Amino acid sequence: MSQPALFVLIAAAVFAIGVYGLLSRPQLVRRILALNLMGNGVFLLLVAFARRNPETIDPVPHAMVLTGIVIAVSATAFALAIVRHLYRQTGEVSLGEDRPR
Amino acid sequence: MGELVGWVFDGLLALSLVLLAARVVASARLFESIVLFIVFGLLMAIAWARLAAPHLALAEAAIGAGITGALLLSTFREIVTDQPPSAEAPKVLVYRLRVLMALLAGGVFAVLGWALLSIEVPAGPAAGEQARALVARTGVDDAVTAVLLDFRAYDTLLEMGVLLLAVLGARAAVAAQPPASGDDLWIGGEGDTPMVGALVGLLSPLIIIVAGYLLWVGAYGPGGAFQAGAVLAALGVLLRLTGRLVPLPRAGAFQRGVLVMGLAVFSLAGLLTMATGRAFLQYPEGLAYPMILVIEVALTLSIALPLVLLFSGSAGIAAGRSQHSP
Amino acid sequence: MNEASVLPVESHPGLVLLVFIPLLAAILSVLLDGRAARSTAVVTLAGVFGALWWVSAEVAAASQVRHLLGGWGAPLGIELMADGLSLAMLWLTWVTGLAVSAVAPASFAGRAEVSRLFWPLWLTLWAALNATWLATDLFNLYITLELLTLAAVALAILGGGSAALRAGMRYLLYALLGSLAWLLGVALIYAGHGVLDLHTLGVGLEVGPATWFAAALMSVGLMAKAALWPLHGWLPPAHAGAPAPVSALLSALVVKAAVYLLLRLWWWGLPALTGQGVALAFGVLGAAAMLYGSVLALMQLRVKRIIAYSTIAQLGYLLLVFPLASMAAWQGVLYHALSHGVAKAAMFLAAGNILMVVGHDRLAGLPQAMRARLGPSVAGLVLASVSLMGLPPTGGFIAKWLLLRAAFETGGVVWVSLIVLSGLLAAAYLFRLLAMLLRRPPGGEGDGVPDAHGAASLPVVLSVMPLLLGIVAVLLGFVAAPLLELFLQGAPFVEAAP
Amino acid sequence: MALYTALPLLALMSSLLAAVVIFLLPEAARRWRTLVNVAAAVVKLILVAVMLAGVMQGHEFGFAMMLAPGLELRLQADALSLLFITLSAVLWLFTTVYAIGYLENSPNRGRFFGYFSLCVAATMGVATAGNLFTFFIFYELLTLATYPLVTHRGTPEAMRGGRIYLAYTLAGGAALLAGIILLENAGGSLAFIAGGSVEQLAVDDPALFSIIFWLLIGGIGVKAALVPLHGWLPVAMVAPAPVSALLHAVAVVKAGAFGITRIVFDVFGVQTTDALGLGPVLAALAAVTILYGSVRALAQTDIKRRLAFSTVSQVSYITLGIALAGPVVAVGGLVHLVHQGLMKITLFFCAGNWAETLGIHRIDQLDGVGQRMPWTSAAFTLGALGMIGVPPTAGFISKWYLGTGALQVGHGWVIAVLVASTVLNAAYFLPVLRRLWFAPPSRDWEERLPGTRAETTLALLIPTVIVALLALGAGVLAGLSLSPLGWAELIVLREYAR
Repeated sequence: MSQPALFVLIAAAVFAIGVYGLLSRPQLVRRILALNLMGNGVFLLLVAFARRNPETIDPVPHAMVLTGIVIAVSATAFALAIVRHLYRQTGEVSLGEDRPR
Repeated sequence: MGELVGWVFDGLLALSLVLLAARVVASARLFESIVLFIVFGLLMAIAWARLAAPHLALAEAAIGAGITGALLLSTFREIVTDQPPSAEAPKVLVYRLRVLMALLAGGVFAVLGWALLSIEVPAGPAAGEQARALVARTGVDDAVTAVLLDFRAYDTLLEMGVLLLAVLGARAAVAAQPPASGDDLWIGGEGDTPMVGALVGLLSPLIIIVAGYLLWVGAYGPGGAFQAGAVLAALGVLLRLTGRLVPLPRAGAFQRGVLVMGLAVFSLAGLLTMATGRAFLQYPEGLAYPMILVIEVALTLSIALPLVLLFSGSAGIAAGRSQHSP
Repeated sequence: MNEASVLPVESHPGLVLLVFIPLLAAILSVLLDGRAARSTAVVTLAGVFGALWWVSAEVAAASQVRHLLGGWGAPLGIELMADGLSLAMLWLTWVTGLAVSAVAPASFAGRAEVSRLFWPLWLTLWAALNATWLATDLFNLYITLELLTLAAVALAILGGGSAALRAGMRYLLYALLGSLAWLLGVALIYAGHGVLDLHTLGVGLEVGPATWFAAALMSVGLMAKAALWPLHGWLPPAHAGAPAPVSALLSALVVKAAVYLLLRLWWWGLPALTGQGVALAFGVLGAAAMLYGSVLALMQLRVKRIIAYSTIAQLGYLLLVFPLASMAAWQGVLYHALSHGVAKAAMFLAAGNILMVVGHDRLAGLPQAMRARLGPSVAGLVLASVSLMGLPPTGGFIAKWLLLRAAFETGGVVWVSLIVLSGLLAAAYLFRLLAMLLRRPPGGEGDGVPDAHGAASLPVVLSVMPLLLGIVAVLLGFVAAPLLELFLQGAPFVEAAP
Repeated sequence: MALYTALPLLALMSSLLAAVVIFLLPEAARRWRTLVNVAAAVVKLILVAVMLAGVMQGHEFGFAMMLAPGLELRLQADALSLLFITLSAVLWLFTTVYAIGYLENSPNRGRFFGYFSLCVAATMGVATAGNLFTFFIFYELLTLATYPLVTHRGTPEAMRGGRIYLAYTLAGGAALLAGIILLENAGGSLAFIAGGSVEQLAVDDPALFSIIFWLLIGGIGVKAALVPLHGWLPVAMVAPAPVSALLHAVAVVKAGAFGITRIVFDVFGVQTTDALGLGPVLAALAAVTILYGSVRALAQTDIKRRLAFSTVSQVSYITLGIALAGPVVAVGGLVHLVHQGLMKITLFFCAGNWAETLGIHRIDQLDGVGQRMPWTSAAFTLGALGMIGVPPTAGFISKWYLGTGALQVGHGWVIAVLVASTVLNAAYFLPVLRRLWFAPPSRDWEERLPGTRAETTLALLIPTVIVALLALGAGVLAGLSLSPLGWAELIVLREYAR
């Protein structure tokens, strides 16, 4: 198995673990962590594929991942801000059912 | 021999990544999950390096592990209730659901892995080949920087919008609350020791120099606005942690300017090129490098400030008390 | 439809302006920190209108207009492209934007911080929407989707209170999951094909398991963002909990962006995959959304919830273009997107007024709403409802007619019954709402004298805007011929021989 | 001259404009509203008169615009349209005056008269529709405009009546829509052409065209109250008396009967309808309705409910006449469109007068009312005798033509139906007349309008007397060429000329 193939599979595994985490852990910070894991899985995938041809490394996925990392931190920061304020207001850190009043 | 070592290293790295990811999800304690996630990020940085992506290694270490980790930890500090798993839902149901979810995730892994391994190298005209072939026609030598600031500069520009939205969004979360008096904002710097002060005093100029270097080197090799911005942001986080930057409920005009500077400079540069009869952000011959450099400087600051603000959890920041206050 | 004979105009500046006028306005509004919001909005609306007019003229002449950003062109660079479909959405965005910009100052009056945040968020959202309508690059679309998500969620939580935060968080989680699914799909596409441009991808597409999986992932991601059944759970609390102008934006435009991309992805990017199986799958999903959304709308006790569930149902119509796959269906879906957008904006703004004057939006309390001089709002609500039900003489009716015609042409009796049934359900849940407005208030004799208190508390612009939008929804029933002529430029179907 | 040929549009707009103005007027502007109402009614009457003269001279009136690709809004005035238009324009004037008097001092009059005018505008559209598409638009608009009138009182009972009305008519509308699009899809023309236009197509695929026919008739039959689609009509009795007049005489059931005429005459054609074997079935259905309605009317104790079941029965005379393929019987059906309208509106006005003046709702309260309210009771007597078909009333003319015409085309059984119906009519009307004139006054009533010098308000009395005289005149003066009978003969001549 080549190095890119190994990391491609690892990427798939990390993504799948993220999916599991997202579904199974209702605590919001954990969900955000799980989403980050999934994101990292995709990033790993892109970069591993960029290295399929050992002589020529594809710069486009690298740029995409760099962009992706910044977007991921933005989304994470926003999500965490909501979590913090939700906690301040309700003392809860998970969503529960949607209850129309 | 070197190859074998490489193999073993990659194998261990891969295994650690998977185990860490699993542990992040499975750990009963949120704090442990967060710390493990930061470790995971650091290992990712090593993986990037192994995969010949030094740009990413830098960015991941600074942003993926550093800033994200700091954000997570500061959130954790606020929401101290680390709910035990039993509080989440009735146990039998959870167990059955979890089996189902695990099956689903396993399915995702199987299909994804199968699909991935079935992919062959594309035959047609790929973007990557063109990018490498045409780097010489841009103002920079580094292919990744060329993609980020020339070939796909529009992506980078819009991405600055995402960062800006995160800051505005965080403020929206505050605005949704009863009026904040400002004293619920965490000031930081508790228990500051002289040692910390000295360290910060030493580190600050150093970090600024590193950031400047990263910015400048981006044209030729690994580095650029993102990495530089992230490093600057790390400095900001450090200063905020030690109370040298304090939160403000409102951002002043200067800070608002810095916040949108990257976006504004980038957009205006594009509209300027368009005004001269070219396509949007089609740099004129010879002016490409200077234009890119100006844009990168603006981007660096406009990346650093939002990250610091997001960490600070406030609309603005200001220089705090002096280094040696008790 | 003679695409080959006319060369596309390369790098038309109008496309860039459509994105950057609102973006620069957003930057300006951050700098000004809430000052001069009205003038900024006016200038932006005028500017975008001009650019839109310019681009429309070009599209009418040349069927599509492009801009090669950076001068590179696909597959290396990013392109912007406008055709009839883009124009339809761009104009809908403009009209909705006009209405929302007009009511926002009055709607957020007295809430300085909310107002300060609203303008940059909304203007960025506008830029992101326009960028989405024009984008052809899959990774660029990932970024515009994230822009949309962050802006939309931030706007949705502006309403305040823990319920809004909770709803926003739920929305954010779904949307981020959707983004990641999209991104993973993009990664698979890039790995397999080396390109990110939709049109380049669509030409000579070789289909392997990875491409199929990528298409499925991207579709699921978009479905989560479009609140298509069964990934709709986030929509009702988010749309019902947001401030009225925001609900209008979310319902009329933001969810539609994801459906729009679904159409772009399958009919432009992956035409080779868009066969019978896919068509049927989307048809079934659309049908499920139409029926489920309608039935749940029938069960709601609050006005905004009814409208929100109606959005879930109405979005299902847009998927019918997959199984019906004809020019008539395309016309119908396009027109449905437009009329639903306008009608929904009218309804949410009207509901906002009811909320503001009556103090709540519970159905049972509505008879009082009539007495509080909500006349124009209620009239707008009525007109918009008629359009949503697909009754004449409205835009919704034209859309339903075209869809039914397509269903008879290609689909057969199942799709016909679905459309008819869904229309009747819409009538049922909307008349349930309208009937409340005609009912005599319990207790009071309803002497027809409106109480002055309500009239005083509602600014004219708020009061009139739902009516104006409702009138637009009706007028859409009369201008379909010229509009469709423009919006069908570059359609993926050709007119069936008469 | 464009204005002259567009007279159908102007006639429609006169009511539409009145509706809009009335909606905009404040509730308290009673005089202005009255002025607009009456002025619009008079203006329309004049426009209709001009058209009437024009059509007699062979002028053609028409207006068309494209609403969507392949969908044309077409208004035209032919002989059949004018029969209906004239009826509704004349009756609208009297109903308006009557309604102004009837609703004196009741709440929500602005809303009432707005929808009232809208309702008549829709009726104009139904009457002048030049194709099925246009017909459908106004047919649905009629549903929408009448709903708030039916529920006008806002009581739980009224809301229930409105709900049932909507359920029937919207479902009917859906069937009609499906039928129209199926027809279009099968290659049929939607245009109304004397003698029909689907002859060849129907011969090729009789099964399909039978389905289309029943979808169309089923859809329209709801408004025409064909059994078993009549259930809404008795329930809708909760509406105020002028609304009942509108439903039973001026607009709604008339639109249904008129629509059936259009389908049989101008879409399928009499020959094709007969060739497909559809005519006799429709006639049988009409016959069943006639008998069923009469039997049910017999059992009602509430005046308005008895009248409502009487309408169910009487309207099917029209359908019966249309369905049997013969010129004379067709004249009988068409002329009854007018005759039934005149007679039934008289009866409802009388019922309204009794209710408003003396609070009488049940038949057993009518003892001796003839002495207290002679004019109203006389009018009622005229109407009732007409309904029974006593010579020389209008009802007699209708029945005579129906009977002799049916014999002519070999449908002798119709005579039996007519006789049975007449006996039943007599059975449920004569006891009422007996109570009115011959029973000793029970004085089991409450004087609601003390101080009125005449037997009731003039605004109520004068329209009642006039329509009663019109109903009488239509029978006595049937020999004139401009009488309803003369006009009906002209229409049939044109239809059978083919």
